[in-house]
Amino acid sequence: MNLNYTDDQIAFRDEVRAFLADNLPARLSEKVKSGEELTKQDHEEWHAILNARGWLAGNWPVEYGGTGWDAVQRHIFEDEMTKAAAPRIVPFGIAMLGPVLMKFGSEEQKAHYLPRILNGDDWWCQGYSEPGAGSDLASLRTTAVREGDYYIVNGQKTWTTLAQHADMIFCLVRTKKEGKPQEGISFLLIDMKSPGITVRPIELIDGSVEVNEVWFEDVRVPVGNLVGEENKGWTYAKYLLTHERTNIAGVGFASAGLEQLKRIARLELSAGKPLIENPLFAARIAQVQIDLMAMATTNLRVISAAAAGQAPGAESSMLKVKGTQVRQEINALTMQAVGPYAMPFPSEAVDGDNAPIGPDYARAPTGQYLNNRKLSIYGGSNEVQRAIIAKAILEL
Amino acid sequence: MNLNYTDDQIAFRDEVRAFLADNLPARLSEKVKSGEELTKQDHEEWHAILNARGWLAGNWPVEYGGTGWDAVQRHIFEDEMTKAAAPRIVPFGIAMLGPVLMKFGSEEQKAHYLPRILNGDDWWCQGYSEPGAGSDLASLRTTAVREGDYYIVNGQKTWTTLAQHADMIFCLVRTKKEGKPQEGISFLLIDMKSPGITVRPIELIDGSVEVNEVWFEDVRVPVGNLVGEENKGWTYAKYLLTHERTNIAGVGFASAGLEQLKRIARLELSAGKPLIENPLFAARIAQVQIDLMAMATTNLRVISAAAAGQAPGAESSMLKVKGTQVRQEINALTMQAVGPYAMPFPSEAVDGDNAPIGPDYARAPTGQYLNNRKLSIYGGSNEVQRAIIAKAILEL
Amino acid sequence: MNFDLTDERQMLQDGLRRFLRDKYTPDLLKQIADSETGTSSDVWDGLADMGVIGALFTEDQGGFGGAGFDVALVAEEMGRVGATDPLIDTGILGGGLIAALGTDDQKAMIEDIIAGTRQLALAHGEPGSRYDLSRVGTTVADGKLTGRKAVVVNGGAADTLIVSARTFGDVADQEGISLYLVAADAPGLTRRSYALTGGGHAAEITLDDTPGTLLGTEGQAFDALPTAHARATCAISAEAVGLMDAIRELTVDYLKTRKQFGQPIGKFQALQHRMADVLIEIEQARSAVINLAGHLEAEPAVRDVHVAATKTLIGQVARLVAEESIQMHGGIGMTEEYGLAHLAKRLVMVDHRFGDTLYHMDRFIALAVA
Amino acid sequence: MNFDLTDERQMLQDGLRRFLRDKYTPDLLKQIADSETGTSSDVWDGLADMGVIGALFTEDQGGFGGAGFDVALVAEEMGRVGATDPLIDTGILGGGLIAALGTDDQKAMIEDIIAGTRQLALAHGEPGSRYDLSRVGTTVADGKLTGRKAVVVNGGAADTLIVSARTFGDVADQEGISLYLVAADAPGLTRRSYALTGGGHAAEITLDDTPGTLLGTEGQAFDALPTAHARATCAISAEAVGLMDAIRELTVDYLKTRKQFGQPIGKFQALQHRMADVLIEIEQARSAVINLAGHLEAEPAVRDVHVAATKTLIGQVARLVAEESIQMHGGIGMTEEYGLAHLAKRLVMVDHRFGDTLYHMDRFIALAVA
Repeated sequence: MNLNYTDDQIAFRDEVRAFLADNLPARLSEKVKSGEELTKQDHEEWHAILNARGWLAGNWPVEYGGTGWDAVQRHIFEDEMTKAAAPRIVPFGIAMLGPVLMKFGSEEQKAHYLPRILNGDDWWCQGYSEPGAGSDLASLRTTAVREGDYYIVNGQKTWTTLAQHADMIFCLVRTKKEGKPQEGISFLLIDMKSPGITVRPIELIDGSVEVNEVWFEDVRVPVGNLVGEENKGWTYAKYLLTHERTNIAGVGFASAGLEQLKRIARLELSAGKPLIENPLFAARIAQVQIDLMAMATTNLRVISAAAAGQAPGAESSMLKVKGTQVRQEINALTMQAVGPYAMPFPSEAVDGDNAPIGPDYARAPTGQYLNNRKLSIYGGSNEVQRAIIAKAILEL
Repeated sequence: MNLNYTDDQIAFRDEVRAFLADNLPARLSEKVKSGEELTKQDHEEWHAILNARGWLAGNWPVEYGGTGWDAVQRHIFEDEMTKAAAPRIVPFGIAMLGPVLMKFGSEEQKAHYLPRILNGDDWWCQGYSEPGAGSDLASLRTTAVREGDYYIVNGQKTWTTLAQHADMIFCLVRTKKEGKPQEGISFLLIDMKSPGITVRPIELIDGSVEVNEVWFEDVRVPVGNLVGEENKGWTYAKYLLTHERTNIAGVGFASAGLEQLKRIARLELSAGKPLIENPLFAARIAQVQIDLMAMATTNLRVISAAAAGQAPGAESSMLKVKGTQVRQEINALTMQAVGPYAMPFPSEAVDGDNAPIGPDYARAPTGQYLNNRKLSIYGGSNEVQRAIIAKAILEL
Repeated sequence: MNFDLTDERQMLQDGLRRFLRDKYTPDLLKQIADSETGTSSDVWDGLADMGVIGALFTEDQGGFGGAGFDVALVAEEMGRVGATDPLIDTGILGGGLIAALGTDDQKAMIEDIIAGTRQLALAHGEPGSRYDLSRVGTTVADGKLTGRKAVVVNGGAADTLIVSARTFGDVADQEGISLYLVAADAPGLTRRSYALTGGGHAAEITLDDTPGTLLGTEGQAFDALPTAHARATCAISAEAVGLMDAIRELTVDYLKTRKQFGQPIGKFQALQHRMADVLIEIEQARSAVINLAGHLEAEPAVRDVHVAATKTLIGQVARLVAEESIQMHGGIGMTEEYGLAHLAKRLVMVDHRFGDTLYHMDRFIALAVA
Repeated sequence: MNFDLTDERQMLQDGLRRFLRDKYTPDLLKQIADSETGTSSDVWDGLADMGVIGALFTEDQGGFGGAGFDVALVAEEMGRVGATDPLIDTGILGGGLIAALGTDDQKAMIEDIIAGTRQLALAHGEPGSRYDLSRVGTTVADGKLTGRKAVVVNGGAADTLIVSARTFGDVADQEGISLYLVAADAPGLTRRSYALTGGGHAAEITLDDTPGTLLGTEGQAFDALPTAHARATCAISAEAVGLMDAIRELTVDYLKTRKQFGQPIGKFQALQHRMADVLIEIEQARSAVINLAGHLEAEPAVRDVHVAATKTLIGQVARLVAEESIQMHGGIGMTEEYGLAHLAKRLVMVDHRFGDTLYHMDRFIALAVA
């Protein structure tokens, strides 16, 4: 039992830290700190910098151009990225599709798509959710009917994050209606420029536009774009879901959020004294800090087990729930900390064209609070996670 | 909309207050304040004093020797009783059985039992719960088989409060096995001195002995002791349950508990200052006080509607849940307030023979905390109440 | 003791509820949200015609109500539809302060307010003053005001502003604060109006040697502020209860219709129990508002205990209701298009006016615990 | 970074767990509860034989362990069966203070402690001192002590007491506190031993001109107390996690077997979700103990942040686990006879030793927030 990093791990951390200090553009980290939305170009710029160093694909093996890092190294890298306020790596190509292609894709698919992901040639998005099928993916209704060398795809996806930027989408589609609902699902790669695809942005509660509805009307997809076998898509989707679960606790985000909260609470005055000296507010900060300290160690326990080869199980469900609770509580406290200046509508307050309303640090918290309500909804809602815990760990 | 009592109600309150000041023995109120268990003789003494004034049966009509009070008067009376630290009126005869007999009992039963309840001739207990049938009364297994002029009763009841003092028990028994489980239940009055009855006290987590197991082995009960019709007992039981629900919020108990908590928090020193001046502890007190202020008004809203003739519905379920939350939180804070002196086992700390361990006020809180875990379990657990709310109010 | 509405109030409630139900269509909400001022003159005229603005004033003041229960009734109905009309700003704060402090000439303005032809705003808070009522740094010399006022709700649409300024004393002193009536188009006054997260608009206001007319006694205006804020707190708390009821209805409906794993999600016991807890807390909030409304005319020491208790509880329950309702809706609850978004945001933002849970918990401790 | 046990610790854990599982039958628990001292010499001898007491001391001190992870491991196993043996009092507090401050002669006592032939208790707290470590009113003159000591756990069974007294300074000063070794049968010493809610016994101790032998430097003993308490806090926190695991097992078993409305109550979704939340919090508690154990030898400023964080969280989770488990059991969970009662009470009482959630939250704010 030893809570400290090994010498090698410390050396690696220092290497990452030095790289970020030298190569992360200040313009990008400023945007991240202020909660401003990043443009597609911002993301591409940052991906290219990481790719040049060979560090874009932390969860890919070396043979495919990845880093080959173990779970602890990935944790260290993510931790340093968050501390440096680096933009997060857009997960759809790297973290999600990549592992699926490596395990289930054809040689052609691997040779074609994997380098394009690293090079930024293809921007991917994920077509899972549908209206009426949220946490219940098995009731999926988008269909793909084989006609010669093509699938004809019809249906609708929703909550498709950053689809407005995407070149490609990986989709779950129904290829068989008989049998158990999970059985007739296939995993298809679709060019977003195909005729018959319509993307409609969904404005979210904070005024941001990051998710979309995507309609498919008689979209023709070459059969070569099927991943693995027809009707086996559910298996690949589940495999992907376990990979999506890395860094599910969001310890780095929470730590950065806690620092932001404390910084604001030191600057805001209440009855003439820094808000952080108000005992009741200090206690709320203390509570979330104590929770975070424990959660960070739970996270390391899971990572350490993963590095030793154990598959992440229902423990990640526990991390998901606690992680979202901690982050949402930090968001709520930060919004409370800025007082009346939490009231301006985020898009007006954050918009860079006008002079800021109120202090600089007051621009982001309300939007972050509202936007991060999603944390407990997506990626398997917290209710779904509790059901997993009850079933898999408690065996109830 | 008017939150104030009418002049008549104020006059009534003053009358009750004066009566209690003159007639409540200090010995009894001291026992109540210190959390000491009352003896059977204590209860009988207090019942007799109230009965002499005609105030023992607040929920009975005048024709049966009750007060004929409306819901607001009953509330005022209970409120003053609590403020004066009077022993609570033992509910089994007065609050529970009385209304059932008045509505469903025969003339003989009414003439015989009701005066005996008022005079203290019969001490009643309630035989509802059985092992394996807690909130789920319909799965009751104690049987009563008719043989001539007698029912032969066999089975077991549990959680029978104060059965060790009781002369009589009103019981739900199964008289028919066919049909819906609720349908074969009858309501039977049984003499506790009957051969075949065994009472075994159950020691509770706080060391107190207030509930019992009661066994029936071929107990002969005259058929004249059946209330109403055979197999209709479930109807009478439900009627009784709605009557049990008066004062379900326990506002008076909560108010008295809050006063006790504040008194202790003023006396206990933490880092040399009264505990009540610790901002974090003060905030916990404030929270429960704020909750109680709102709950007291919800309670008055329900009472006021009841006085206007509306039947108490699922609102009483809301009061039950919130009431137990408030009281249990007060108990927890009070236990916390006494610090290390919460540790002595209640029965040792409260026992009057030895000198008290620690300050006088430290004797009761741990026992109260432990004992009042029952509040959210009995009288329909808080889970059952939530189900009622979801069904009856939300219609989910 | 009586929790029924009087006949007059019952009539007002029925009429107002019907009016708002008819008016506040999704289209109107969107139109208001997209407008320059965050208000609708059509609705405002209707409210005035029905006597809703007048219900905020006593008969002495020229109105026909003015008690705590009138304020609560009107605000709760407004909340029920997520209305953003500036009743609190024009009626309770603006009109209330003029009624309390004004000369007879100044009080003539109340007639216009009740008739719906005048919009007011209280420009009191400043950058950094947070919720502290006595923190005023705006200066005044020869009746000319200089300073900055922050998040002045309805400040963009108001034709008349009530501006606080410091005549003497330190920045946090209660003594030395004066109030002035300032025309929105007065020289040296600039305002930047912006949309609020909870709907409606507010403005940042800069005063540079801007002329104003004294309202009340010079340097002695502070005492009127807690009273005006108590009434505004009662109103916004009642509005919050209206919002909670609307959100609860929306959420329960959704639980009944949305299906997952083959049945309505409202059949899932975990959600049922949580929704029951939400309902219990809404009833707590409702009772807290009754407590405050019933003590609004009590002596300040008693009234302020209820102000602190009620606003604390309202803030807590508001967060619970908003967060649980979004969570139970799932993704759809996150979209701006769906009706929940506006209601939930407006409800959450209640905690950022007239003192939040932290501010009022501290006040409650000072007033009622120690 | 490594969360696996070393081979030695794994062996200790396996052996200890087996020993305790075999020993701690319901009969033994009842026998201990009914005993005069709240201990079992049989178990104690067994623990000594297995080297469990020695695992609390470093090799320098004559033991074979002594690190935070050793303390936590042993205590967690004790908690798992609800054991009440005074390892904390005799080993960590008594033995630890002698090891830290004692002369060579005094340190010889440690051998007896490890061998299980000596029982100690720390008589430090006084009526009214609550959790404040520096509040000592007991006086000393010519090596004779006079005063009262409160809730001295194991004070009735101990043959040697470590008693704090004030040599100089004000009642709350850190400077001026001395420690003395006092024989339990010393003249002028009276003790009243009583059973504790969480099992085991404590004593109220009165000293009237009672002779003692100085332990450490006169007036300078304070600094040793936070270290001893940090170690004791680590132990009682780990014990709490053991208790939580045992309670969780009992509750999950109950949920699987107890039927209501025709199915096991563990099938009810509301209970499933609540139990999942309980589990999540227990894992938080486990991680908090790892944090503290891993920093127990760190510099005091770092160590004390973890002491405060861990004890706060443990107190909170303890209450949740105890209350939820009793609630899910229903009536049976309220009975003294059923195994849950002892475990739940012992768990709740953890908050009343070495500072409660309030005390440690205040400490954490001072050390790590501001």
